[in-house]
Amino acid sequence: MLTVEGLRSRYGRIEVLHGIDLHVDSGEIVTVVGANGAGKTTLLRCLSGVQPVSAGQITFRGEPLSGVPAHRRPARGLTQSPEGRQIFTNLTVEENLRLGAFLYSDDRVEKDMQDAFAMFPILREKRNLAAGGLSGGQQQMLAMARALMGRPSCLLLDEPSMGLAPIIVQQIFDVVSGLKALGVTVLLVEQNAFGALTIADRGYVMETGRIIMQGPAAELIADPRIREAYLGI
Amino acid sequence: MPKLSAKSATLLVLAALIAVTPFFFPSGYYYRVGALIFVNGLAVTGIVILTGYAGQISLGHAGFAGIGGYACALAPTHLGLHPSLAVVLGAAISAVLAWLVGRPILRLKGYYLAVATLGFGILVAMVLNNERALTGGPDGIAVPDLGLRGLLKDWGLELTNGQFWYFFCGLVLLAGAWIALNLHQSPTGRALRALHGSEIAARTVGVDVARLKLQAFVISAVYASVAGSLVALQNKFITPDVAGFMHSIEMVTMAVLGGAGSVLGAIFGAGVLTLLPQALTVLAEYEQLVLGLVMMLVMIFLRDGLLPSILRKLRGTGE
Amino acid sequence: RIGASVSATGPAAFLGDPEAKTLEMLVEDLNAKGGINGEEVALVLYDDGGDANKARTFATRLIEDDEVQAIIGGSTTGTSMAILSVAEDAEIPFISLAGAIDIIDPVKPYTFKTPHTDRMACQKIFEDMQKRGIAKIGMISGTDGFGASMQAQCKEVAGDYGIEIAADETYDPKDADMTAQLTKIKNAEGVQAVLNPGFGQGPSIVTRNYKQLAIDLPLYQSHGVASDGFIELAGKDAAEGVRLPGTALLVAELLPEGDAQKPVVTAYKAAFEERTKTPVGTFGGYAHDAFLILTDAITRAGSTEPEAIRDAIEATKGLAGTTGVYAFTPEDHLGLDLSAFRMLEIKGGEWTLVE
Amino acid sequence: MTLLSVEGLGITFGGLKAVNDVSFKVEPGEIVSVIGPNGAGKTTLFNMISGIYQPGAGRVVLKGEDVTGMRPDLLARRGMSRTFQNLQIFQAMTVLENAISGFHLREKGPVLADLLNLPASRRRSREAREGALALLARVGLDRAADREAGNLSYGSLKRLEIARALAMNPAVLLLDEPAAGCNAVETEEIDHLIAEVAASGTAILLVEHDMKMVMRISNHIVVLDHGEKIAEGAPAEVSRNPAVIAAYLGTEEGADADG
Amino acid sequence: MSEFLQFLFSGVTVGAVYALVALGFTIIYNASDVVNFAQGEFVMLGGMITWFAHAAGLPLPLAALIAIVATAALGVAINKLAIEPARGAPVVSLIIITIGASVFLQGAAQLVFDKQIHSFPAFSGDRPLRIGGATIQPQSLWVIGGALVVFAGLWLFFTRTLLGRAVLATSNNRLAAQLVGINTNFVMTLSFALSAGIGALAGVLATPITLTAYNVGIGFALKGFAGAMLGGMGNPKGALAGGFLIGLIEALTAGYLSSTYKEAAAFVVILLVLFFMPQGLFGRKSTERV
Ligand SMILES: Nc1ncnc2c1ncn2[C@@H]1O[C@H](COP(=O)(O)OP(=O)(O)OP(=O)(O)O)[C@@H](O)[C@H]1O
Ligand SMILES: Nc1ncnc2c1ncn2[C@@H]1O[C@H](COP(=O)(O)OP(=O)(O)OP(=O)(O)O)[C@@H](O)[C@H]1O
Ligand SMILES: [Mg+2]
Ligand SMILES: [Mg+2]
Repeated sequence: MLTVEGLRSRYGRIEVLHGIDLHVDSGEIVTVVGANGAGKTTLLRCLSGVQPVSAGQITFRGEPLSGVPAHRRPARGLTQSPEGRQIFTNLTVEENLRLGAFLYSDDRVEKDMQDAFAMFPILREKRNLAAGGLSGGQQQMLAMARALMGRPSCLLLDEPSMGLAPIIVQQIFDVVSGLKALGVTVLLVEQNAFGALTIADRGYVMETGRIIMQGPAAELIADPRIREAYLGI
Repeated sequence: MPKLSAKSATLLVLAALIAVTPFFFPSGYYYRVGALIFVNGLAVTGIVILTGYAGQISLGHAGFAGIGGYACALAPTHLGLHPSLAVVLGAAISAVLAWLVGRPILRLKGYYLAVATLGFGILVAMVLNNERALTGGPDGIAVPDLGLRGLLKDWGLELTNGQFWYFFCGLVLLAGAWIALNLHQSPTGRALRALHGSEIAARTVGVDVARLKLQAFVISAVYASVAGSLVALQNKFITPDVAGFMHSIEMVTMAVLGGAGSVLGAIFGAGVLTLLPQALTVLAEYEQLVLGLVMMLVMIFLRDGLLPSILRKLRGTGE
Repeated sequence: RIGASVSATGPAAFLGDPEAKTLEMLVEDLNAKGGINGEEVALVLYDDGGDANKARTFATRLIEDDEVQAIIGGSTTGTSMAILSVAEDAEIPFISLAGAIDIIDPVKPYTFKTPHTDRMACQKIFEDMQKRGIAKIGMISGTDGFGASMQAQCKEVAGDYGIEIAADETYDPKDADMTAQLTKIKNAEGVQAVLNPGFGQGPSIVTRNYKQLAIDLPLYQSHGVASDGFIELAGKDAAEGVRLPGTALLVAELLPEGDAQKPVVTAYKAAFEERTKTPVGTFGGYAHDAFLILTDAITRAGSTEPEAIRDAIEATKGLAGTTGVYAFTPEDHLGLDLSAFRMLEIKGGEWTLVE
Repeated sequence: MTLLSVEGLGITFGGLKAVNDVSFKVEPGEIVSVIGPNGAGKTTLFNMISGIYQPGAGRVVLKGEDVTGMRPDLLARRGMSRTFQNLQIFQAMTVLENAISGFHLREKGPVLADLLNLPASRRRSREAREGALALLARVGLDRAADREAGNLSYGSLKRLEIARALAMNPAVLLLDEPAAGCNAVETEEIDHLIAEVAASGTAILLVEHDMKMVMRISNHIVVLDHGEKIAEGAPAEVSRNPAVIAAYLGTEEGADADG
Repeated sequence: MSEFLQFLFSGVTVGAVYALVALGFTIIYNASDVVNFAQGEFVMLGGMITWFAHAAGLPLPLAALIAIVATAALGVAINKLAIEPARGAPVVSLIIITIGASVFLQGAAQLVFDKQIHSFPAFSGDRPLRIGGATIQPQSLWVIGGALVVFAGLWLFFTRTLLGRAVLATSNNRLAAQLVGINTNFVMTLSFALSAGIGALAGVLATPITLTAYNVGIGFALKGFAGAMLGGMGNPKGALAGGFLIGLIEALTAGYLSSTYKEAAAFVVILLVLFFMPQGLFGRKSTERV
C-alpha cells in the first residue's frame, strides 16, 4: 500500500533522513520506534507531504506521491495525525472535527462525528469550547478523532498516546487495533514502544535517520537489544 | 586565526566603512547622504532593540524623533540651552514620555501594540503640526547651529559642513551600535530575546517582563530621539514630517528589510533605503514602483533581511 | 544648468506635479529655440515628496554634485526653507515656489519667490469682503502647510479690514466630510461669509458640504484651488458663486486685450494643456514664472555666474508672468503686489472676473 | 516549616470547576506526584500554583509566605520553577541561550552595566554560560548547545525545558509531564535526574501519566478527578485504591499495561 | 438637536467608509494573521479604475464592476506573486511585503492614471435628504448600506460556511489545515480576491463623497486599521463597530470640542479601550494554553 524507497530529507543543509526504505501493506499496522531525534516525525512529515523530500520515492497505492501537495493526500486516503497535536486552538472542538472531514459533505459527517463522540465522550461535553481550552490529553484525543473524521485508508499516527492517562492509552491502542478490523492501514510512531509493538504486525527501528532493524513485532519485542534500548526491560 | 567576536567584527566593519568610503566620494553631496544613512541607522538600531530583540512592534517611533528634533529647535530659543544640551533634554523627554506611555500600552500584543504606538506617534505629529505658535506648524521651524564645527575649526580641524556631519553622525552611530551590541549578548539582552520567544516562559525564569519591555521601549525611544535631534541640527531646520507616520513606517521597514535581528543588518537596511531613492532619481516617476518592488523582492527571497541572508549565502550555510 | 526640487509626489503633489511638468516643458521649448545666449539649458529635476529633509539632500546634490547655477523649487514652505539654507550657504540663486512670506522676509541675498504670499491672498479676499460689507466671517482651514499658514496670516490681517473671525475651524486634508465643522460655523452668531484656505480635495468637499447644508452665505476659497479641476470636483452647482483670488491664468480669455499678461498666459495655457491634457492651474504657473525670471536674468546677465544671475534677477523690471508682473529690487525679492491677484467668481461652471 | 502548601485551591472556567478545593503539602526533597485522568485539572493546578492563573479560591503558601496569584517572575525569585506541558521554548535562541536564560535571576544586573558592557556584566554572563553548559550535559544536550532551539525534536525540547528549570536552582520544581514523548529508556534517564535533584533538597511536584515512573520515584501521590482530590497517599496505597483504578488506571496493573 | 443630528450624520458617513475599509482587512487577517497594509490601495484602485472607465465612456455600474473585478484580480496577483512565494516567512516580513505592495500600487497608479484628484457622480444624485433639520447625502446611504451588506456577508461566511472556517483554520494552524485537506494556497488566493474586492467596493461607494487620487490609499488604510483594531481585528462585528465608532468620535469631537484635535480624540479613545480591553471591543482572546 505504502512504499518508501531511499528516502532522504533535510532541514536546510542538515540531512536528517539518510535513505529510508520501508513498506506498509494494506491492512497492516506497522510501527516505527526510535530515540528522540531519530527522525520518526520527519519521516511521517515526508509521507504526508509537509516536508520536502530531497531524494527517494514514496509510492502510495501504486502511485508515486511526488508532486502531490499535502492537501491533496487526504483525498487519496492518506491522513496524518501530527506530533504535538496541532489542533485549531481558536476553533471549537466541533469545528475541529468538522474540518477533519473538510473534504466531505455534511450528512456523512454527522454520523462520523457521533462516532467520535462515542469514542471520546469528553469531546461531546466540550464540543462548543475553543479547542485551545482543552487539557493536553483532551487535545490529543481531539487530534486523533479529527484524523479519523477524514476516513483515511492509511493513517499516519505520530505518538498518539502521548500525554494520555493509562486508561485512555489502552483505549487508543484498542482503537488502532480496531481500525485494522475496518481495513484501515496504520503507520504508527510511538515512544510507548511496548504498547505499539504489542498491537503492531511489524516494526521498524530508527536511529539517527536510518532504519537499523525491522521485523515482525513479536520478534522485535523479544529481541534483547530492543528490550534494552527501547523498552527498558 | 584569532577569533573575533561578532560584536568586534561588526564594529570594525562599521568603523572601516565610515573611515574609508569618503576617499571614494566624487563630491561633497555624498557626505550628506552618508550622514543621513548614519542618522537613519541610529534610529533603526533602536528599532532593533525594541523589535529585533524584544519582538515588540512600534509604528510610532517617529514621534520620539520629533521630540528630539523639536527639542533642538525650541530649547535653545526658549530655555537658552546650548543645542548639545538640547539633544540631551530631548532624549530625556523622550525617555520619560516613553516610560509613561509604555507602561499602559506595552501590555498590548502584536497589532494592538502597533495601533497604540501608531496613535501615540500621530498625537505627537498632530501637536507639532497644530501648535503653530510654538512649533511653527507644518511649515517647520529653524534650528540653531550646533557650533561644534566652529569649535573644531578653532582647534585647527577644518571640515566642510557636509564632512563634519558625516563624521559626527558616524561617530554617534558607532557609539549607538556598540551599546546595542553590548546589550545583545548581555543578560538583559538575553532576557529581551527570551520574552520575544515566550513571555510565559520568560516570566517563570524570573524575567520581569513588563519592566524589561519598558526598558527596551525607553532605550529605543532615546535612539530615535537622538536621531531626530541630529536631523534637526544638521538641517538647521525641522518640519513635523520627522514625527510623521510615514517616517515611523520607514524606520520599521529599514530594520526589517536589513534584518531586524542584527544591528549591522538594520544599519545596512537603513543604508539601502536611504540610497535607493537617491539612486532612483534617474527613473523619476518609476521611483515608487521600483521601491515597492525592491521591498517585496527582498522580503520574498531574502526573508531574514538583506544582510543576514546575504551573509548566510556567502558562508554557504543557508537553505 | 538649472536645478529643481519639487514635490511631484506625496501630500503636496498637486503643487509639485504641474510644476515639474511645466519646467520640463519649458526647458524643452527653450532648447528647441536654441537655449539661452546660444547655450542649451540642462534641467536637473528631483522629486522631494514634500519632505524637508529630502529637499535639503536634493539641494545639496544639485549644488555639490550636479553643480547647477540656480535652483527652482520648494513646492511647500517647509521644503523651500530647507533648500534656501543650502542655497544661501553655497551662494546659489534660488527661486521658491511656495507661499509663505518668511521665505523672503527678511530678505536673503540669494532667495527669491514667485507666488504671491498667503498674506496677500488674505488681503485680497478681505478687500473684497469689505466691499460687500462683510464684517464677521467664519473660517475653515486645512491643517496642511498651505491651509495652516494662510489661516494664520488671515487672522493676523483680518483686523486691518475690520473683519472679525467669529468661528475658526479646521479639517485634516484627508477628511471626507466637513459638515460637522460647517454646521458649527453656520450656527455661529452673525457670520456673514465663510473663508476656506486649503488645497487638494478638502476645499471641494467643503464646497459640496456647504451646499448640502444649504448655507447661503458667500463662500471664499483660496488661490490654492484656482484651477478648473476644482469646479469639476466640487460640482458646478455647489461651486456656483464661490469667489477666490486667482491669477490671470484662469481667465486668460477674459483678459482685456492689451493686458500685459495676456500673451504669456494664453501661450502657457495652450502649451501646457496641449502637452499634458490637463487644465492649467496656478501652481504650474509659479514654476513657469520662476523659469521665466531665471532665464530672463541669465540672458540679461550674459553669464552663468551665480552672483551675476542674482544681480540680474534683482534688476528685473516689468516682466509679465502668469502670476503677475514682476519687478524685483535688492530689498524686494517677491516682486509682486496685490494687483497681481484678481478676484474671480465661479458662474455657471466658469471662472469670471469680478468687476 | 512546610516548603509549599496548597490550601483549598479552586478555579472555574465558564461554570466548569476545573479545580475544586485541593490541598496538599510538599516538603523539601520530597517528590509529590499529581495524577489523574485527562482534564482532571492537573495542569490548571500547576498554573495556579505558579501564578499563571489567578486562583478563584484558596491559598498557596511558599516558605510560610502567602504567594497566592503572585506573578511568576516574583515566584521565581522565591524559588519556584516549572516546565510546561505545551512546550514554551525560546525558539529563535540557541539551545545554550535557552539554558542560560534559566540563570536570569542570578545573572541579571543593572541595565546600564549591560548597555556599557561593564566587567561585572561580562562576568555574570560568563558564569551563567558555564553553569548552563554543565546542565546541558546533564540532560544530554551538550552537543546541541549551539543549535537553534526551534530545530530540536520534541523529546529533546522536553529535556531542554527541564535543564532551563533546573538552572534556576529552585526550591520547588513543578514538572508537567516531563517524560511525555520519551521512550522507556529516556524516561528512566529523566527519572534519575529528578531523583538526583530531589536528593539535593529541591521539592518536586510532578504531573506524569507514565505510571511506572510515578510509582518508582514518588514519595507521595495526590490523585485528582474532575478537579477534586479523590485520593492521596504513598504510591502503593494509591495504586490499590479502587476509585483511582476506576477513574484513572483502568486495571490494577495500570502501571504495567503502560509499558 | 438638529445640530447633534448633523454631527451624527457626518459621523456615520465617514464611519461607514472606515468600516468598509476595516471589513476589508478582516479576511486576509483571518486567513494569515497578516494585516495587509495594501488594503488602502485597493480602495484607491476601486475609485480610480471606476473613474477611469467612466471617463472613458462606460456606464457607471459597468465601470464599478470592472473596477471591483480588476482589483480582485490584482489582489490575487499580489498573493500569487508576492505572498505565496514568501510562505513560511515571519509575519513582519509579510507585513513589509504588503507595505511594498502598497508603495508599488501607488507608484503604478500614478503612472497608469495621473496625479489629479478625481470623482464620479453619486449614484442617486446630489440632492441631500433632510431628516429632522439635518441633511445627509444619498451617497452616504449607499456607503452605509454597503458596509452593512458586506458585514452581513462576512459574518455569515465566517460563522456559517465550512469554507469560512477553513479560512480561520488556515491562519490558526497552517500545517494542520493542510493535513485535513485544506488547500491553503487557494484559501489565501480567495482571501486576497475577497479582500481586494471589498476594498475596491469601498472605493467605488465612497469616491463620490471622499474623492479619490493615486495617494489616498494610506489615509484609508490607517483609519481602517485603527477601526479594525478598536473593534478587534478579524471579527467583522468589530470592524463594523470600530469603523463607525471612529467616524462618530471624530464628528462629535469636531462638532463639540475641537476640529483640530478630532483625530487625536479618536486615538485617545482607542488607547483607552485597549487599556481596558486589550483585544479590542470584540476581539477574541487567543486560547493558547501552556
Ligand atoms: N524544523 C527543524 N529544523 C531543523 N532541524 C530539525 C527540525 N525539526 C527536526 N529537526 C532535526 O531533525 C532530526 C529528527 O527530528 P524528528 O523530529 O524527526 O525526530 P523524532 O524521531 O520525531 O524525535 P522525537 O521522538 O523527539 O519526537 C533531529 O535531529 C532534529 O533536531
Ligand atoms: N482556559 C480554559 N478555558 C476553558 N476550560 C479550560 C481552560 N483551561 C482548562 N480548562 C478545562 O479544565 C479542565 C482541566 O484541564 P487541565 O489542563 O488542568 O487538565 P489536566 O489534568 O492537565 O489534563 P491532561 O492530563 O490531559 O493534561 C479541562 O476539562 C479543561 O477543558
Ligand atoms: Mg517526533
Ligand atoms: Mg495537563
